[in-house]
Amino acid sequence: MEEIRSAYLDETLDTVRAADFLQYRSKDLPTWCPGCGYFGIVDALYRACRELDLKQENIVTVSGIGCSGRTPIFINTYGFHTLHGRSIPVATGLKLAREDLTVFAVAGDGDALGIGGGHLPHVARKNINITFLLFDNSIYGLTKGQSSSTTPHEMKTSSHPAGNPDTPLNPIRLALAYGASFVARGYAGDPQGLKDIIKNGILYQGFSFIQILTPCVTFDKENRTWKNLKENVVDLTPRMEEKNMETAMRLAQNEPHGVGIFFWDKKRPHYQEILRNLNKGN
Amino acid sequence: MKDIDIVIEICGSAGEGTISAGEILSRFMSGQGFEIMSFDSYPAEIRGFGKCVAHTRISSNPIYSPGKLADVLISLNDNHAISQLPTLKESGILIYDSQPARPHEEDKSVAGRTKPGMISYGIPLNMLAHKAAGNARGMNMVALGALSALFHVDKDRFTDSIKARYGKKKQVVIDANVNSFLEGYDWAKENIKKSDPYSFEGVNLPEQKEKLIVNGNQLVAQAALDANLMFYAGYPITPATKIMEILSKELPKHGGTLLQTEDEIAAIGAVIGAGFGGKRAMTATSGPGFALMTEFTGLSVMAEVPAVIIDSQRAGPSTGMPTKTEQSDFNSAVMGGTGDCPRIVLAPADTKSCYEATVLALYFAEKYQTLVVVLLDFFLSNSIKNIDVPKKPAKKYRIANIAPKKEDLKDYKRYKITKSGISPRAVPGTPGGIFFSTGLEHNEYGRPDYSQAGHLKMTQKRYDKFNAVLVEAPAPEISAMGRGKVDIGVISWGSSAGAAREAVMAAQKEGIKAASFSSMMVSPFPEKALIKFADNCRKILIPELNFSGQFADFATCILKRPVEKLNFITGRPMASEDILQKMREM
Amino acid sequence: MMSFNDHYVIIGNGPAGNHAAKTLRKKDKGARITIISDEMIPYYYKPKLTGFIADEIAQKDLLVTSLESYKEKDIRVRLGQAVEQIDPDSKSLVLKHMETIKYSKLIIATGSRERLLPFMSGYADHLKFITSYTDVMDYKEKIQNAKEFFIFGGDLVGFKFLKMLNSMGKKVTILIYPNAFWPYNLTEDMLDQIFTSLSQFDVSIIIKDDISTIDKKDNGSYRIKTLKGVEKTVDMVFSFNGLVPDIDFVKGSGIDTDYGILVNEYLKTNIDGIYACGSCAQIYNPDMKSYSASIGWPNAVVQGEVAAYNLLGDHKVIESVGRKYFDLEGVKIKTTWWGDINDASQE
Amino acid sequence: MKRNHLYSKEEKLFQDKNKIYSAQSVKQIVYSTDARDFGQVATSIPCQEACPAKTNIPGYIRCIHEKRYGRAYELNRSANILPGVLGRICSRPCEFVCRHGEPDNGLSVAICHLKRTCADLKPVSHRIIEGLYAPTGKKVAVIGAGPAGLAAAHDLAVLGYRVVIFESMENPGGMLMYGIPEFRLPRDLILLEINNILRMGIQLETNTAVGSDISLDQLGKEYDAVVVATGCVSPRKLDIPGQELENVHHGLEFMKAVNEGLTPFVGDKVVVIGAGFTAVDCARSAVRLGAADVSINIRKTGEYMRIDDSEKHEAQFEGIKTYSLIQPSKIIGKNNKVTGIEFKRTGMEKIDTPPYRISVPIENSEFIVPTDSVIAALGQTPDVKKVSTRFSGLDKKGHQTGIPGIFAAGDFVTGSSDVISAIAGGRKCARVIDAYLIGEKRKQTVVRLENHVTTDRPRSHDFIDRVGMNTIDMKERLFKSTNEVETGYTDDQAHEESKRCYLCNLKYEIDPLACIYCSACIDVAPKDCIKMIADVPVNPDGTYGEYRETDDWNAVVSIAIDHANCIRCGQCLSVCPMDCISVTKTELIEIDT
Repeated sequence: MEEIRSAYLDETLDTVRAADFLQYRSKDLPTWCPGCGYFGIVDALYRACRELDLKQENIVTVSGIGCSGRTPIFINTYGFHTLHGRSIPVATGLKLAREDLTVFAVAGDGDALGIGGGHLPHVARKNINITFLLFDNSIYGLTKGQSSSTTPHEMKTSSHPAGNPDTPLNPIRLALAYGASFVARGYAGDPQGLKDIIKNGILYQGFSFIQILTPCVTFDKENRTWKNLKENVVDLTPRMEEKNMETAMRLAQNEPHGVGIFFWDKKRPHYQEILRNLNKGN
Repeated sequence: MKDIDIVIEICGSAGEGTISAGEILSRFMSGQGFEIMSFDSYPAEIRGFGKCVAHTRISSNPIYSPGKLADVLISLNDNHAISQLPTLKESGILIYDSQPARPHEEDKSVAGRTKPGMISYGIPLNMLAHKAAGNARGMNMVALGALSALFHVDKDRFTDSIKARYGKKKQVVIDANVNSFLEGYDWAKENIKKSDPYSFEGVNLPEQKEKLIVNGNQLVAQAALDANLMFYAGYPITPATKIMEILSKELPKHGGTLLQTEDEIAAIGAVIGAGFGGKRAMTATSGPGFALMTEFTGLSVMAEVPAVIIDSQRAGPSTGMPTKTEQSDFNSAVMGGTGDCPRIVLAPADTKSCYEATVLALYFAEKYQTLVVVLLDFFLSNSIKNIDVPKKPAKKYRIANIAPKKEDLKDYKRYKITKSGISPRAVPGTPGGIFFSTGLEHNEYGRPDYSQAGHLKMTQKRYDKFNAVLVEAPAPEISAMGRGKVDIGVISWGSSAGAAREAVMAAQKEGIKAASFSSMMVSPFPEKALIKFADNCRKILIPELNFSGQFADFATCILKRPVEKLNFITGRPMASEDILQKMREM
Repeated sequence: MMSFNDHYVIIGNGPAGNHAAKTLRKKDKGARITIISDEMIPYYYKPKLTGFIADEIAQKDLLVTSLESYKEKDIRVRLGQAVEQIDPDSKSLVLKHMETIKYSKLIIATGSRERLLPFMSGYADHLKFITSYTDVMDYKEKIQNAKEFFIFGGDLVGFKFLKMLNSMGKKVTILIYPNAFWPYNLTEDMLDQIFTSLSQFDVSIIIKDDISTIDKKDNGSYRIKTLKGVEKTVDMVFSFNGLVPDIDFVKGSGIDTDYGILVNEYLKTNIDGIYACGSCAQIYNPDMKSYSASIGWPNAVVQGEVAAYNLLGDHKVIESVGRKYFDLEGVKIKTTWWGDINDASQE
Repeated sequence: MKRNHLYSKEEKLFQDKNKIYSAQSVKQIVYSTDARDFGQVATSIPCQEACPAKTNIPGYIRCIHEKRYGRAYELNRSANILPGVLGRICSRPCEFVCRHGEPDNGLSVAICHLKRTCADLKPVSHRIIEGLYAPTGKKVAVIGAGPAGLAAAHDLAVLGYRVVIFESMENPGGMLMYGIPEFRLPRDLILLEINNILRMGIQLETNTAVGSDISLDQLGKEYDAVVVATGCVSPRKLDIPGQELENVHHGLEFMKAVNEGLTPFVGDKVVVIGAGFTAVDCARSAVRLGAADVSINIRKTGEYMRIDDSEKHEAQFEGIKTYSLIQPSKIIGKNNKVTGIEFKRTGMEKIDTPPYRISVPIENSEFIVPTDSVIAALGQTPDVKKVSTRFSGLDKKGHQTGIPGIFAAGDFVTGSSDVISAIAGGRKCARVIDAYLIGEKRKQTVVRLENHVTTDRPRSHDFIDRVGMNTIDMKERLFKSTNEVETGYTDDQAHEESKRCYLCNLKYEIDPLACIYCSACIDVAPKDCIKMIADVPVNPDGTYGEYRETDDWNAVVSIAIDHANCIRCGQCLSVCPMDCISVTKTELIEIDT
């Protein structure tokens, strides 16, 4: 008979160690609710850093307020936990002052598209060379379940018990419209796939906008749950071969749960390069 | 027939149902006719390692403060309960989980840390919860069950109130909670040998009145609706969020509109817009949000557009301690912002006066066409009290805009100088009332005017409103002074007033000649009354929940004499015990 | 002698435990000393409990020492905390609430608990005992409210209790159970003596009979039937059939136990660093070449001190303040009466 | 997800053939001989591990739960051929290690009572299944029809041998028949289960003592192999003055007499000496013979008695006293009748070799106890000489006697032990003989792994209290001394008790390759059963050591389920967002090589 073996813990442990990403974790156990999708996100982040072999001390993770704001605490890099919605400007300043650093800006949907929404267009059109991770659980977690900018229309929340009157933003379309030149969507339940996306985002010299679908296991029991995500998330990579705006926009429009890199304008220079080019002349 | 006055604290990790257990307990006790006051403290984290404490004082007599030390501590989580032990009385009772999922290292268990003299009852909370519902979620109910068994609380009535609490939820949820409660009750009856004196049996209670069990936030929302609020804009922030959540449900029913904006800046902007349109509008926030709004507050005063901001204070500065109570926004509320910026500030002293304060705020704002700030704090916002149902405000308070008369409209001066400082105000849509408002200094017509005389005149006009306000402002609460001078006068404001009042009563029992003074009206302040009171006191004591004594300094300027400060920034509400102690020392 | 990293743990907060602790502190100023007791009040006079039930004695008068005196001596008392397990290999204790405590040396002085004879197992649930303050707190109110009592067995404590009930004007029935009597197994004539001595009280006495059934009725009272067909309905049923060492938690730890915890004449168990004293110990007596247990306050006091001295390296042999030996199922018991409080009242 | 993702298990499988398979991916059944799997089974299923016969306990309890009593009986019989008997008198090593009996988990599952239940309640339509091998044409003689002999005979018959059993007594069963009192083990039951064995064409020669009636050498010539399973029959003697007196009985002989329906004299006061089952049986029998004051006297302390609590309790309940730390030094008599016995007191002492704690007499500590009879139940030793004088050095493991073709099993090899060990020994011996005669192994033990998905039981079952055994009261016990005291479970009781089994044969595993470390499982764990681990050491023998736990996020290599603490409640399964927890059913089974 064909020799099939069951999984042996010691061997799987070796496989995990071989991946060698633990060095990118901090010492402190994350305080997110058990089952939170954010665990999947940081898992991908660790692995991406490892596979690109980034030096921890050359990375800075900047965050705002909210559950996502805690991310820097759990990553073994320089971290900056700033004000609500203000992670992008801080990251921008930092990156412009220290081009040699790899800078992550992380924010939740409330942080980035709500209070901080005003910053998004500008960082996008300037094409600041930072990697922006949007932890999108479509709800306010830290203030206990109010509607956020990506909460579906008519979904009942503690701030809209009768149903959310607002139409949710489509972050991908938004980013495309703002002129972001790297626009992707990942899924917290797919650390492998997400890792590849983040890697590309880091490699790209410019503003990379990565929306990450993730559940809030504590305050969203009906919409973006693990169950729903598992059923609906689809990998669009095959349909995204040629990265042009039209396909991107169409997919962004039609595939709310599609993951992959929607748009990637590799030729576009980032802010510092533009400055340099402009200054060449005179 | 006996009295009871007991403080019960439930301590656990956020998400373990600590808070809801406290709520259920106090609702039930109130239903039984007890006076209750409860106060929760919880962390910013939703789950994980945040410490939660549900603190409830239950008494057969009137109470004005939550009480400092606990008679009973229920531990749903040893780590947190250990840090809570110091607030348990020397002879206090500990109820703990005797069969947790994981064993404790030395001195890591709350039971092990109890001081001699304390009584500890071990209940297998975790195990029983699992037994009742297959998971640990019911631990809080198991604990309540055990509590009821130990203190002779009526089992059936309690289960009824649990059912009532979860009435709208699925049957499984109700069953899970009820079963957990019963598991705890029966187990304790079966296995615990009671060795403490507390019992709710045969306590004599005042005759039953219809009671409202509310916290400050709920009352603010209720008052706003009763006082004709038509528009609300806000942004979630602890501890004010609840106000928005309630209004979001209720306001539409009253034909009003609620807008959740992307931030506080937009919120106050929208409020001013609505005010300009002649609708009663308000927003609620806390220190950080209030700071964001500061620029707009100036506009409200300057352009004389009604705006009401509820500022529920929390420990600051900056993000500070979002879930800790403090009275440290006094300065920024009364004086913050740019320029000479007179605004009305009200600070309710207890839960029930949150209602009055809100009604007055909307009334003052509309009538005096200016900014009104109501200073709540985390404690007032969240502490639950059972109060008599407040009576609805009279028409006078619901419709207060002084509209221009016919002759006014002939040559309409939106900012007409008057004795009271109030100019008749036309709302958009009023024929002939068209005017121009601006944040720039302006003349009576509202046109920009940078002349010295103009600025002086208009500034004076804005300050003149104060005199009129003071006339109809609520009078300060002053305890009976008796004949002759008293040794210690305790002057307090906001949520500290209740504790001060209890402290003074206790002091009098001890033979200390003392009296108390507190005023809801903070700006403008009833200075004459204050001075009259102070003249009758040999020493003045001013307790408040901030580090620098913001109000004490403010009062000193009025009194022009030294005062004793008593300041705490423990994040906990003022305790009468501490004030009394200080009075003894004085 | 100073040893700052030593941790002496004493299980039991009675006369033996406290005198052990006191002595240890006298001799060793530096060590950590912890007393663990499953009772919730400090060191108290057990014999006075009956008086406490009758409200002749106030709670504070029960206490032998104040909490302060522990503080002064820098002794940590863990009250209301029961030990569940001893692990001599890792020198640690596991408490009932699942906390682990490390010790460097251990003294077991847990005393005794009610003696439940196997043939009672049928109706054990319905029997009440008076062996601790906790019991008393639990029953006090019930006892004061109850009218009719049934006492089963009857020993010295039992008689104290009976007299107390009698003075409280309760109706009492006692079934004297000779084989279960304690500390003596009664002989015929002793039985008669007791009978007469009891008849001065207003109690109904049953002798030479046995319980057949006890049923709990819905109204909370109990119906008792005896073999000879006597029937009684009472509010509470108490069992006083003597005491046995309270040592269940020691079983399986590797410490030798038989009737009590087996210790040599120096009160040391078979495991170094672990000692036992008081009525939970069964002490080897070189002269008698056999083990004997002991009861009574003064015995406990002496043994507590001796155990402490020996724990610190001494070789004191105990001379118990014995009055009488008697045999209980093959175990010699040395006793001084419970009455002899005065021996200890110089506390 | 609509399309099979790069992280879906199946795909992992195809991606990389030589990668490890997750148990979850094992769709077909897997037979493993890997030491780690054997180790896992050993640590995971303590009851089965503790059983000398390696009975599949969770398996048959599950069958009982499904009310398939017949199947349950077969599962038992495949490991021990006398389920009904063992269900009454087994020494229950399994129950001492049952996970349900661990602190805070309640009481152990009543495994033995349940075993009895399958015998009691199996349907009339139940058929015994024997996987018979083709006849080998070879003959084997078995000496002794006790548990070991019967077990060996049975297995040999199954393996296709012609088997003849020689039994010196009048009835088969050995100790079962003559050592154990009828009130604990009904005779018809023994005979029934023995006949089930004999039915396979096994020839039984009773009243035939090898050594006297027929010689071992002769058997050696006539048969291809011989099994010596004569057990332990020669009583261990008191070796003290006065033992020859009348009314000094030896435990086994005493029981034999009682079991043959005789009434040996015990008198009013009886002193039993010994600390084992036999001692208790003697004492309880003495009570039934009308003794008023019966005492069991032991050298060590109570906790060293080799009996379980229920026995202890029954004895106490029947009024039997226990005196410890004494040893008899002299039996005193008047005109050849016992009048009393002299004891020495003893003390406990430590030695460095097993049993580590021994009792030693204390000099001049003698004292005298008056008594009418003395029963010395000190156990027995094998009587090697009686069978043959040529035995040279027993090889206990290999069951070799030193004489080619002659093997040995049971107490004869191990010395007086318990029935289940004897049966296990007999079966092992049969395998050895088979290999010896055929020249190769025909069977091998492997671990059977099968994907299982569910937990098979709700959490609420963990809180059911152990169902007590029904017994008859004192009057009935004394009314007819052979009345069986324990009356067995009813159908409902059995069903209720069967719910309590944790089903430790189900293995729960987290696949760290798919896990995102979100700790949802740890959050719902009822015990300290799911751990953040840095490493798992592998022992020299290939099994796993204890997990090395860590609280450092950057040291956590995996979140892993601790099989030794897992009570199989399935909470983790229901919350895992990544579906990376698998359930695998693990069984020890015998397959043909």
